[in-house]
Amino acid sequence: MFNEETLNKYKPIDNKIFSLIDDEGKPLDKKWQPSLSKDAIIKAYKDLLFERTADYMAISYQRQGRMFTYPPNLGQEAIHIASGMVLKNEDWLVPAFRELGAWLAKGVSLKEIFLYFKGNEDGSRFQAANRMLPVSVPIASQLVHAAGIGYAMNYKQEKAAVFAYVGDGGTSEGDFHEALNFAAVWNAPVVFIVQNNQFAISVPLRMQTKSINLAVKGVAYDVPSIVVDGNDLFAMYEVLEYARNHAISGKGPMLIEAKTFRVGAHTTSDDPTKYRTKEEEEAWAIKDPLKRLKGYIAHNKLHDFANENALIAEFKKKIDAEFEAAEQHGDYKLDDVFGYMYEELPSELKRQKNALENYYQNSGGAK
Amino acid sequence: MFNEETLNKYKPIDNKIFSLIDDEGKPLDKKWQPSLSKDAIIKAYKDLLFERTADYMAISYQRQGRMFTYPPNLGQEAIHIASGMVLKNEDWLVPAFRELGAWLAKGVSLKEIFLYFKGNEDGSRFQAANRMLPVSVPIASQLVHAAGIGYAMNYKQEKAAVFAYVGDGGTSEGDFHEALNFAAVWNAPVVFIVQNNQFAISVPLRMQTKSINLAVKGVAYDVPSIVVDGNDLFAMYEVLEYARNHAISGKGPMLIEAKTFRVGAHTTSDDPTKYRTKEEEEAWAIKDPLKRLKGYIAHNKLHDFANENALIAEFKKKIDAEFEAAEQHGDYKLDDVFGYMYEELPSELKRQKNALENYYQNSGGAK
Amino acid sequence: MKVMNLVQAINDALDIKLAEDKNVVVYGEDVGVEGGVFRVTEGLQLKHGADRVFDSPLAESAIAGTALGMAIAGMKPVIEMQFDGFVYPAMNQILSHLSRFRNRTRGKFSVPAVIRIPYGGGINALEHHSESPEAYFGHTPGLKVVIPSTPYDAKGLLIAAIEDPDPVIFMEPKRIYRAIKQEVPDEKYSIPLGKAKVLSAGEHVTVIAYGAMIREAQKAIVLAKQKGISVELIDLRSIWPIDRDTIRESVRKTGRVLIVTEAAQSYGPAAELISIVNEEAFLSLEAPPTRLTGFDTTIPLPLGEKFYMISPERIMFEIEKLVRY
Amino acid sequence: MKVMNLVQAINDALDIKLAEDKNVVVYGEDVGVEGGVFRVTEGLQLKHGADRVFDSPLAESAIAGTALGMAIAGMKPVIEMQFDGFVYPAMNQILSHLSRFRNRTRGKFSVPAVIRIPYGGGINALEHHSESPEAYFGHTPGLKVVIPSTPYDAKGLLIAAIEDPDPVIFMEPKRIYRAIKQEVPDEKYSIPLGKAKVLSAGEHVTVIAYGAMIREAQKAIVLAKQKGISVELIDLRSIWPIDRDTIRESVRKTGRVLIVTEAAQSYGPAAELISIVNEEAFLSLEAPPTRLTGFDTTIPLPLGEKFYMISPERIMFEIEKLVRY
Ligand SMILES: Cc1ncc(C[n+]2csc(CCOP(=O)(O)OP(=O)(O)O)c2C)c(N)n1
Ligand SMILES: Cc1ncc(C[n+]2csc(CCOP(=O)(O)OP(=O)(O)O)c2C)c(N)n1
Ligand SMILES: [Mg+2]
Ligand SMILES: [Mg+2]
Repeated sequence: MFNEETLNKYKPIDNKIFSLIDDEGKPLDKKWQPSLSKDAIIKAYKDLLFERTADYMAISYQRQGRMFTYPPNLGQEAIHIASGMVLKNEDWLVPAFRELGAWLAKGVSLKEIFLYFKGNEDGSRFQAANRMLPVSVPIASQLVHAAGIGYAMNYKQEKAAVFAYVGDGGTSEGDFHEALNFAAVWNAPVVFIVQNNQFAISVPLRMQTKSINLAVKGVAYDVPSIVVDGNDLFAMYEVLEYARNHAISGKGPMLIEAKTFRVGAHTTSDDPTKYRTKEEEEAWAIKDPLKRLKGYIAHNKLHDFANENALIAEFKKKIDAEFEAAEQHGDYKLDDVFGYMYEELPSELKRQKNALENYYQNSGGAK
Repeated sequence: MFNEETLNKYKPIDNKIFSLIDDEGKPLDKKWQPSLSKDAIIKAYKDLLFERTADYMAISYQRQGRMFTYPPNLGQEAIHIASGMVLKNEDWLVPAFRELGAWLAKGVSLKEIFLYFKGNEDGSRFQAANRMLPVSVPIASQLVHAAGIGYAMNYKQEKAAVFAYVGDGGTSEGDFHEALNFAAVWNAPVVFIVQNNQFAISVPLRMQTKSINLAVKGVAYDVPSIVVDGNDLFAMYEVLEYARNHAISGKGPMLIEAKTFRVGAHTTSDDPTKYRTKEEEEAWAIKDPLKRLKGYIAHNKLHDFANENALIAEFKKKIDAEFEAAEQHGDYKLDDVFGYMYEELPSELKRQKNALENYYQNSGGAK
Repeated sequence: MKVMNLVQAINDALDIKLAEDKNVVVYGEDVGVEGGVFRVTEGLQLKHGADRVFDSPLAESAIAGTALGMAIAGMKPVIEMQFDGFVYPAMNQILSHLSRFRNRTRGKFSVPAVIRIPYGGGINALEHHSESPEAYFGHTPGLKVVIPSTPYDAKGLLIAAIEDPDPVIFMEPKRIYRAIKQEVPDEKYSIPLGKAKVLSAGEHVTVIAYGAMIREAQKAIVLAKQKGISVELIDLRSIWPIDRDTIRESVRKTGRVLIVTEAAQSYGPAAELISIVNEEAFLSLEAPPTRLTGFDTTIPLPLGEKFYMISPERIMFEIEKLVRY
Repeated sequence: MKVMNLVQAINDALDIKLAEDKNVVVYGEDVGVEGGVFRVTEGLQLKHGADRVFDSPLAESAIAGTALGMAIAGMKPVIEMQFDGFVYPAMNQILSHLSRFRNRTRGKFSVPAVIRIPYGGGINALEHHSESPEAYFGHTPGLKVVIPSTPYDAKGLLIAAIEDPDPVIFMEPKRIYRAIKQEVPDEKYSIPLGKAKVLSAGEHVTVIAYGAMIREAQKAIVLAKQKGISVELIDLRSIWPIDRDTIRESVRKTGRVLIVTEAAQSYGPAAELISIVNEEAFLSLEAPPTRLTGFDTTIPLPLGEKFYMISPERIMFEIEKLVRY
């Protein structure tokens, strides 16, 4: 079990990676036992499979021209599913844009995600997801929000953690620095999770920073930091669970570098063959998080996978239904442009809206 | 002597401070011998005394209402004088705003400094100072300029270093982070010098960051970093000299935390009694850099201080002459507002300038 | 009622809101023990505690961004940018996030934060300490931008800004921080955002200004009166939204309008006001709507301010040109 | 001569300057191996080397700020902001430093850097990928701001921008990156900054636009012609400085003017142009100078663009109103 002692002994500069199972899913330490029940493990497996299926479906909807873009999560799902297992209803989720499984666990619907990538802000309302922020497009800018929320949690004496995500590329932005510093100075209960998927679009990590890993960056703020095997669901779960407790028990922020690989394209508009090699992709394929978790389950005979095709079919039906719901979502209206800018529509916006309505009335239908 | 071995053994996280002489000016290690000649040491002493005298005079000019503000250097002069000893003509100086002695060594005239704090941009022209940037008011923003200059030095294969300064408060800004990262990735020959004078205006260091010191922040970028006794001229000189060689020999940037204390006010508009204690000030008074250097010189009988009053009087005369020159500097002209915005005055600016001239011609003299 | 200057009136507004609403916090560089470099927050930490009035690390992007975080978590942060020129590192947070979070989340999250910025020139300061960046904010959808010119307005507008459910940029004309004194009610009151104020009624020319330029305009009006010119002076107070009604009414009456702002001319605040005048009162115009503004130059260091800053005489000169047109 | 689209013409300009001047470097996010997310820098790294065309870490403030450092050290950096919305983290460097270094140092240092920014909406993109921030730069003294609308102009203006001794913001209308093809000379040529271009002569109304709105305006002109309205179309090309001469001449002739810009209305680019029209041609005006602009709202996600983006029909509607006034 990952505990305070593990953390205290850990020095990011040594560049060790916290991992519990090997590439086949076998425990690295034979004595290790997961702190998760059998049911929880099976559920995690299914959730991971669901995220992956949703991703494939999303990519294909996008290819059909039914969404304008989509950023695949492929290969990074263990981080998301483990996050979802740890996140409580009262916790905050401050996303970057590539954590689908965690969002779903928080109560976001796939319909909303699809709606967003169809180009409708209604997809960021997250009706059933408590304390879930919208996707943050400007890289790393969301991290300072997390620090502010953390201050509020302390101030209001709420025992709730803030889970904030960023990519490896995002660690270069000034806001990464400012957020970690503020969170540390304020002792804010923020768990910063860097998904180090080796690339920022086409830019490989070695061109992003010279540091030995990304966790060492926490040293600059006296924030306890660790490199975790992001493709190992058990490792991610244990560290995140520990970090949440650390945060809510008044010990302040933690920084977790989840080492992983972006198996797919950056977004559906990107072509990774331009900037990375087959060998690189193959080396990481061996570490696929789904395969490793499946391996663990198989070795321990927790589940048989006989019905997997049926399960995937069921997932697909569900995902299709969500996509269908997104397609059936009401029309985008003029009010959707103007209506949410302020609590009350200011006179100036009324004027501008009226001018457009006046045009519509007099233009004989032309847009 | 500070050398590669010293640096390799040094770990910022251990929070050791590199110091060569004690508070009385006695070598901490009896075997240590300065790498500076006797003449160089005496010159350093006189330069330090000159900087201090200039500072006192500047404060008093300001009190007389003859400059609109002034940021004293008192207590931090060893850092500046040591910098000046190391800086070569081909090196770049990228100032923050509190490094007077280094600027003078680079060829800036006191007249220019006074002119600047009288409110004339001519004071930033630095006529005789090669590769010296103007004061940077937006905190930490100058550090990215240094990284860019460093890239240019590599690109042009010039063997020249960039000395870039920032305060302890400045390490919280995003630009600090981005600059160190870029410099490291580009292997740029930049020596980053943090003058940690314990305060950012009224904000003490412990409210600025939780890190054990500021040098550890270099770990985030794999930039060799060290805490140096900023009130020990010898320590500063050895480390800066080493860092310059490190930079120009293709080893990239270094980060030097010079630990010191701002003895005076933040600027002449500030009153430090509001936010710090007499005890704190007294504890640091013992470490005064001038006193310590004088101690070293006295112990080693390199110089007798019999003529010090005469020396100071001579300094004052010189400083007064510079101030006089600043007062005699030509009038601020309308062209000084418009003439330097672009290489060629654009038509739009001509128009605006003409309008004002037209007003002057028709207003009967009123401004 | 006490006689207060702007600094005291703003301090009073903060004090009242801190006392009344536990969700209000005040932070920024040197606002705690020091009470702010202009002493605007003086005494507030002592009175309300260091978890409610405090110094932050020196990083404007984080100051603005954490305010968003606090605000969506139910607090009401009032943050200070130490000087106008130091808000620029926070532009991404303000332009991309504070102004947009409500719209982005379809009203699920709102950002009731206030960003206080002492602004403007004429105070003998270093570069970056004399800027007038209001047009950048006025051009940014999702913000409200407010600039008081008197202690009375400052208190009432700041209280309204703090109570507003959306982000407000509250710009304080530092040049007149201590120059204007006025009786200010002890109790809480608020002045609606978005409403201009006619400071003096007149017949021949409308002058529109705000912030520290109001005082200069008032001096110009005295000069004008001496020449028999009657000037209507509008204090805009709200930079966005703009009170078109007050402008329309005045310009339809006078037919002549002069806009006076310190900010750089091109794409500056005066241009927007001239456009509004065209939209609202074109047929009444008897002379071209005119702007007297800062130049398209960096604001010069103190010795150059005599050229840059707008004097009552220059305002008067433009008023006369308009009347003679 | 080759037929080129905007992307190719810009690539060609960069290629020529890289080949000609060793001090030119091109960097930014993904501009190296990837050739830029819009493929504008495609092939340049391979041809000119990875020390001249390269990827930087993901940090816009440093991208802009290091460009200043290189520029004052004798280089000519041409940097790319990946999208319009990502220039905001660099605002402090651009507003406080790049635009001011020459003035601050009384001409000792100059900053001959170019900041390329693909900008504008109508491309079905995420938030922050469709912004029109040109007014922020136009309002910032010390910058020049250029926006081409054709491949020919793009090449000539970019070459002029790179050769200009002062910092230039070069904004590329990404919506028409590949939409417009044109013969472009192979050799080097440059087009002076600060000069507008009359794209079509007309009698009844002047339309002023730039960037992607030119194409929409041209479609509107066809509609207008069908109704017997003759429109003079001015492509501004230079957002600062503005070519007052061309505007004056046209509006004095037509007496009616419509400004079409995508950017938000309040304190937006159109307001400056309306002010200039007032200053230059007040007595010729037969109708209020009119603006057709983006709304004071966040640019909506793709499904909302049908409301936000300006169609030829809407331009035509305003032209007719002006003529009928
Ligand atoms: C401030 C900013 N600059 C640039 C971009 C364009 N952009 C989108 S994603 C991306 C790379 C992000 O890389 P990383 O942080 O590693 O996250 P990943 O995509 O790998 O999950 C870039 C440059 C942006 N969204 N925001
Ligand atoms: C971006 C920015 N924010 C705020 C300020 C106002 N300011 C001037 S000096 C200063 C404190 C600087 O502290 P530090 O970096 O420690 O340098 P020191 O003054 O101690 O030398 C502040 C906040 C500024 N100049 N720039
Ligand atoms: Mg990545
Ligand atoms: Mg300091």
